Amino acid sequence: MMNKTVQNLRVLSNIQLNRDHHLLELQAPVKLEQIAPGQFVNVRVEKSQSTFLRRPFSIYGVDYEKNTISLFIKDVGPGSHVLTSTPEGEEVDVVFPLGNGFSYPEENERILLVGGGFGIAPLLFFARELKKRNLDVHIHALVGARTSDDLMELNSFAQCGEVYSTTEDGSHGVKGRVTDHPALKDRLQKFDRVYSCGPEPMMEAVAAKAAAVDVFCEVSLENTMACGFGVCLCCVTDTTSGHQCVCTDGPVFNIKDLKW
Amino acid sequence: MMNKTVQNLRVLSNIQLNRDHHLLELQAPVKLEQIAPGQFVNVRVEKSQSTFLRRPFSIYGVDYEKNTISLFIKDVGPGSHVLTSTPEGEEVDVVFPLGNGFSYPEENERILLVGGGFGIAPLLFFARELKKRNLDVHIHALVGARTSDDLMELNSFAQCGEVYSTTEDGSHGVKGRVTDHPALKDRLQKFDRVYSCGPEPMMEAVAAKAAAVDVFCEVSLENTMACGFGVCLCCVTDTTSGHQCVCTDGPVFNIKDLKW
Amino acid sequence: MVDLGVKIGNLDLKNPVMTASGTFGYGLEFEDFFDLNRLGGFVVKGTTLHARQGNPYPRSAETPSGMLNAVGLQNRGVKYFAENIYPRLEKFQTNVLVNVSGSTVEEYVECAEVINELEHIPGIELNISCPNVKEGGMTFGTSCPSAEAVVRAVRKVYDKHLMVKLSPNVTSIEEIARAVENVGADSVSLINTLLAMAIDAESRKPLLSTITGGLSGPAVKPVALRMVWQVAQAVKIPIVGMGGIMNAADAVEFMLAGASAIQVGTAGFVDPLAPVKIVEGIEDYLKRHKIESVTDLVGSLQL
Amino acid sequence: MVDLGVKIGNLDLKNPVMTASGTFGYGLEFEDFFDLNRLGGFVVKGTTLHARQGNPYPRSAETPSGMLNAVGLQNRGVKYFAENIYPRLEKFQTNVLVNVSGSTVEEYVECAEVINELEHIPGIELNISCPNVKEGGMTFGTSCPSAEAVVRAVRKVYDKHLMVKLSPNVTSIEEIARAVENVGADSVSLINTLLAMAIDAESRKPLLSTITGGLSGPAVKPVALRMVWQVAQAVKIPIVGMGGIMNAADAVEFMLAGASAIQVGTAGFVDPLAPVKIVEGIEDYLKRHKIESVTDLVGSLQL
Ligand SMILES: Cc1cc2nc3c(=O)[nH]c(=O)nc-3n(C[C@H](O)[C@H](O)[C@H](O)COP(=O)(O)OP(=O)(O)OC[C@H]3O[C@@H](n4cnc5c(N)ncnc54)[C@H](O)[C@@H]3O)c2cc1C
Ligand SMILES: Cc1cc2nc3c(=O)[nH]c(=O)nc-3n(C[C@H](O)[C@H](O)[C@H](O)COP(=O)(O)OP(=O)(O)OC[C@H]3O[C@@H](n4cnc5c(N)ncnc54)[C@H](O)[C@@H]3O)c2cc1C
Ligand SMILES: Cc1cc2nc3c(=O)[nH]c(=O)nc-3n(C[C@H](O)[C@H](O)[C@H](O)COP(=O)(O)O)c2cc1C
Ligand SMILES: Cc1cc2nc3c(=O)[nH]c(=O)nc-3n(C[C@H](O)[C@H](O)[C@H](O)COP(=O)(O)O)c2cc1C
Ligand code: FES
Ligand code: FES
Repeated sequence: MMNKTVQNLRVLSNIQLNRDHHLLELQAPVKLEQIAPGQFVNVRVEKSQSTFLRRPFSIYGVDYEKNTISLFIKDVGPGSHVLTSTPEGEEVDVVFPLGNGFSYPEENERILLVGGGFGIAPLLFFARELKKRNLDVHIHALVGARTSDDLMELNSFAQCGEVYSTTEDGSHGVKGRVTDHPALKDRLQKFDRVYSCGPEPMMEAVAAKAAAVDVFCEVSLENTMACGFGVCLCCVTDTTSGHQCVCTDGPVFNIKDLKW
Repeated sequence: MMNKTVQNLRVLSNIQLNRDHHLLELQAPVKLEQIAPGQFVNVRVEKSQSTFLRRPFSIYGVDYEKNTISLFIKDVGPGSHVLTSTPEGEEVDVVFPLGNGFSYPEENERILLVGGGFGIAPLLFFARELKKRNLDVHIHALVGARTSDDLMELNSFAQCGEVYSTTEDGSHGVKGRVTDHPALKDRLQKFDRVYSCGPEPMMEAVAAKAAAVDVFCEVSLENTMACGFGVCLCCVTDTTSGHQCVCTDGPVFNIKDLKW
Repeated sequence: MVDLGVKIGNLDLKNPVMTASGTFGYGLEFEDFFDLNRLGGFVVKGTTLHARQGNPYPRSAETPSGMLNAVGLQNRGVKYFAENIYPRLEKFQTNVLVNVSGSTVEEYVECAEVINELEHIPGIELNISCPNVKEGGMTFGTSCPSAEAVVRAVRKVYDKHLMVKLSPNVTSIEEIARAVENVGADSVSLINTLLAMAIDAESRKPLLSTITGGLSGPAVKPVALRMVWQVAQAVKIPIVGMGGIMNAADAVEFMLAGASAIQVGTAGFVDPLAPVKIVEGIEDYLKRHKIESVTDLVGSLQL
Repeated sequence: MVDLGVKIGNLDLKNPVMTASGTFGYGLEFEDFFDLNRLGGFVVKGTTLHARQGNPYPRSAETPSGMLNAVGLQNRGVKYFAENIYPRLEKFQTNVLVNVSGSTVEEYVECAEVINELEHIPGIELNISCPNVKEGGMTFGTSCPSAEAVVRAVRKVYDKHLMVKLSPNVTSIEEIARAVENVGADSVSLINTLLAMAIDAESRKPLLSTITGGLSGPAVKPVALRMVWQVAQAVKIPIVGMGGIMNAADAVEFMLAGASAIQVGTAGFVDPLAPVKIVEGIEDYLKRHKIESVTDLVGSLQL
């Protein structure tokens, strides 16, 4: 695993995916070592008067040959806005890699990835890594969104396995929320592991389903962070062993350890 | 005279003059009314975490036909750096016009403009206005700098009248400071008015010379400002009638009123 | 339509947005920018019995998300104000308050007496919290007995609205607030500036002629909010909140914490239109949240 | 060559840069970023006699040029520290101080007694200024008698360097500083966080689970500098300054105001390399200004 480092990464490309999502590919000046899906970066945003602290983003992909890291960023406020507006060639100051990744499944296991919003970022990285390593794992991905316009990266998931979707307005896939999809509602026992990342209510609903049928389940949390590497104790979540830091003990947690 | 206003001005052009000086031409969305040489603007710099207050800059020129205002900016710190790096097309938030201009000479008078650094900005604006108005005034400009590389706009001044220069290393014009130039040292009585803008020690030296031979002299001060329009009382200078605001009572002062 | 009107004791404000003393001159300087009648009120600059030259230059310094000032109450004295400035303020259809300071209790009292006679001035803001003058000023506002003494004395001679402006440079601002409430303050306004300092590392000199000065701007907002919240738990009289308010969201936060009205100070330097934008922004906020009256915001923080 | 060494009482620091308690974990988390031995010292997180869970999430909020925290001294207690963490800190060739808190004088004393036995811990920083715990904490640091009581009691049982960390939430920090100096403090460190608050206007809720919390970062620097300056006029023991130090210029400012050493806190979140960059920056500054020893900076503000 790669040690934590602070580096200026150069924006190689900045692609707008839809109204408010951008994909940034960042060139690292140092050799990237192994980074686990689920790990994240913490980015400094100097060109805004309201971004004193860094902004955390999941790692969306690593290209060890090009030596690049990709981020999948939704423009929700000043920090993400400056980042999604960064032109190619400019540098961004990044602390990475932070936190722990998802646990790998065993051979032949069937796994279900349940994502919503920018929560698909670490899940897609995970799916691609599993695929790349040629592990004999059966990957199913369930992506939920409000409308079909908000669904992203279905094709990318499709390259790694089966894809399902739900939309609240029924414009694509099953109408409703992810928990209304048969994969979660009826067939969950058929999976060995469920991994989820997205809005907290979604993850809680997925966790409840998994707990009900006693299926292994990991979720990736997004608590507000001040440092991102375990020194401030601001990002805690309540676990069966007390307050734990989302940044260093997580962001990936087994739901057995959470007090949900 | 134009009323004070807050406007977003669009950068029409941003020309680098030398290592650290830029010329910005800004397009106003409102019709520009009469602006006096010596008046200034106050610019907001949002893309920096260390520029809470606005930054004041002399108006370097106004094109009433194109409806543009020009600024002559030296990159000395975060605010001026962001401004000199602003690409064409971007907008800057500007409060203008502020303060009072230089007093106009009478017909046939001989005037001497003494400038250093970015202090030449309001003086050149003044010279051009006098020229444009076809007033029968004899304009002489004396520009001082450290080296010939730091001398700027001599040609522009030359289009308005006589130009002299001094450099500390003697690489151009008279070797020494402006006060070593014969125009100031020996021939000052030949002028009806002296106007000066530049580093404060330079202006004080010019003022001392002018006072010695009792020649009319106006200087343009650059005290630190918080508001720029007379409400905070932070920018005061000591005058014969007490503390006066550089932003509203100045920035142009007759040296008779200053306690230099 | 939403109702923006608020009452601060016997003061009727068409909206909760005022501007802060020392940051708004006599208001007239802002007339190019907007119609002052759009404000709930404004507080003119710190006024004293006798004229004061204030402190030497430099009087200001920029700091992270804020600024220091050490103006030191430069003003031409209350008589000059009454004779030369006041006539130009009579035309305004909004609440014009005068901020009053002094070095002794007697000076406060005499100054208040003069202002009591000015028909179109519905109230004074008693500044017992200015960190930028050598005698009096802040020292009145940092202990209960001295705060009580000056408020009690002014209350005796001043009939109209008496707002008392509190210093944040204290261990317990609630205690001072309770003390001035007990001796007749109609409202409290807070916070004045935090006593602070800036140094230029290169020249090794202080950036202010007075070494220390008052910190204002967004940097102090979290401290100001906390103090408004604490004072709201401690007193029954209305609170006017300020300290770093830059936009309508900031203003709403102060009201949620317990302020009935707010004042905009330093923001006006950064954006002269800030005060009116805040009036408009509060109106938008109320519409968006389907709140009928701005008074419903006051102290309505959800715990 | 310039000399970066400073002495804080009987503590020898290779340079004046330490890191601040609660912002540096146990140091170990920073080892990926730089060699901790490059620091003059570091202060490990707030330690109490018994384990504490700290406050519920959310515990932090971003504010203009700063942040609020309400961690509430989460730690596993001094015994756990002595047995499990301390052995991993022994290897460091720099001053490792433990920040000690308590709810009662007895807790402070017992905690200090345990640390007194740890050979490689040359001192404690007595935190009488934490705004984030219900009992004790800051209340000890906001009045002279209680500050004296805890310092006097700890002094009796603690032989090594006793640094007392002062609260900025007081009317007169000089008085508290003098009080703790009189009862045996070897040095004072300041400032701890300013009690503050943040609200989300949209949800109408406080941003911290505890409603109020502690403000740190560049926003507080002007207040911290002022307090260091005031305390420097009031006491003879060395001062360790902190509050918003982001770079070497900030550090130099604190030393000019009277601090013999400084601590870097929140800056480490924004730039984990800040502490070492500050060491390097101070060295550059001294060379540029042709100052031989960093101690020549202390209190050398030019008035
Ligand atoms: C481990 C982790 C991984 C993340 N991965 C991604 C990702 O891959 N792509 C992506 O677009 N976003 C991701 N986020 C969320 C991202 O950090 C926030 O959207 C961003 O910080 C918002 O900053 P801003 O300045 O744009 O908006 P702000 O104005 O700061 O906030 C806008 C909204 O975002 C929320 N927010 C602010 N800071 C955080 C924070 N630190 N954590 C969670 N929510 C916050 C605020 O409550 C507010 O509702 C992740 C967060 C965490 C903790
Ligand atoms: C009336 C007036 C007219 C001016 N005209 C011009 C001009 O035409 N062209 C130009 O390049 N500059 C001009 N200046 C100076 C310009 O305002 C400063 O260079 C600028 O504010 C520096 O900002 P900064 O963020 O780049 O640097 P900072 O880091 O803020 O400061 C860098 C240096 O500039 C000094 N400085 C900062 N703010 C001010 C201020 N408000 N006034 C004076 N000095 C300051 C600082 O003391 C420091 O030495 C003028 C200033 C005034 C008051
Ligand atoms: C330049 C300046 C001058 C001030 N003068 C006064 C004054 O005369 N009387 C007063 O009570 N407060 C004065 N204040 C304090 C403000 O009224 C206000 O309390 C403080 O600035 C906090 O609000 P803000 O952060 O919105 O500016 C002054 C503030 C500034 C910045
Ligand atoms: C997240 C966080 C936790 C803190 N915990 C402690 C603590 O346990 N003990 C203590 O004395 N100070 C604590 N502090 C205060 C800092 O040590 C320091 O005094 C303060 O943050 C000001 O310095 P800064 O602005 O450089 O951060 C904490 C500060 C932060 C931001
Ligand atoms: S964000 Fe600081 S410990 Fe997790
Ligand atoms: S800068 Fe505010 S009065 Fe001149």
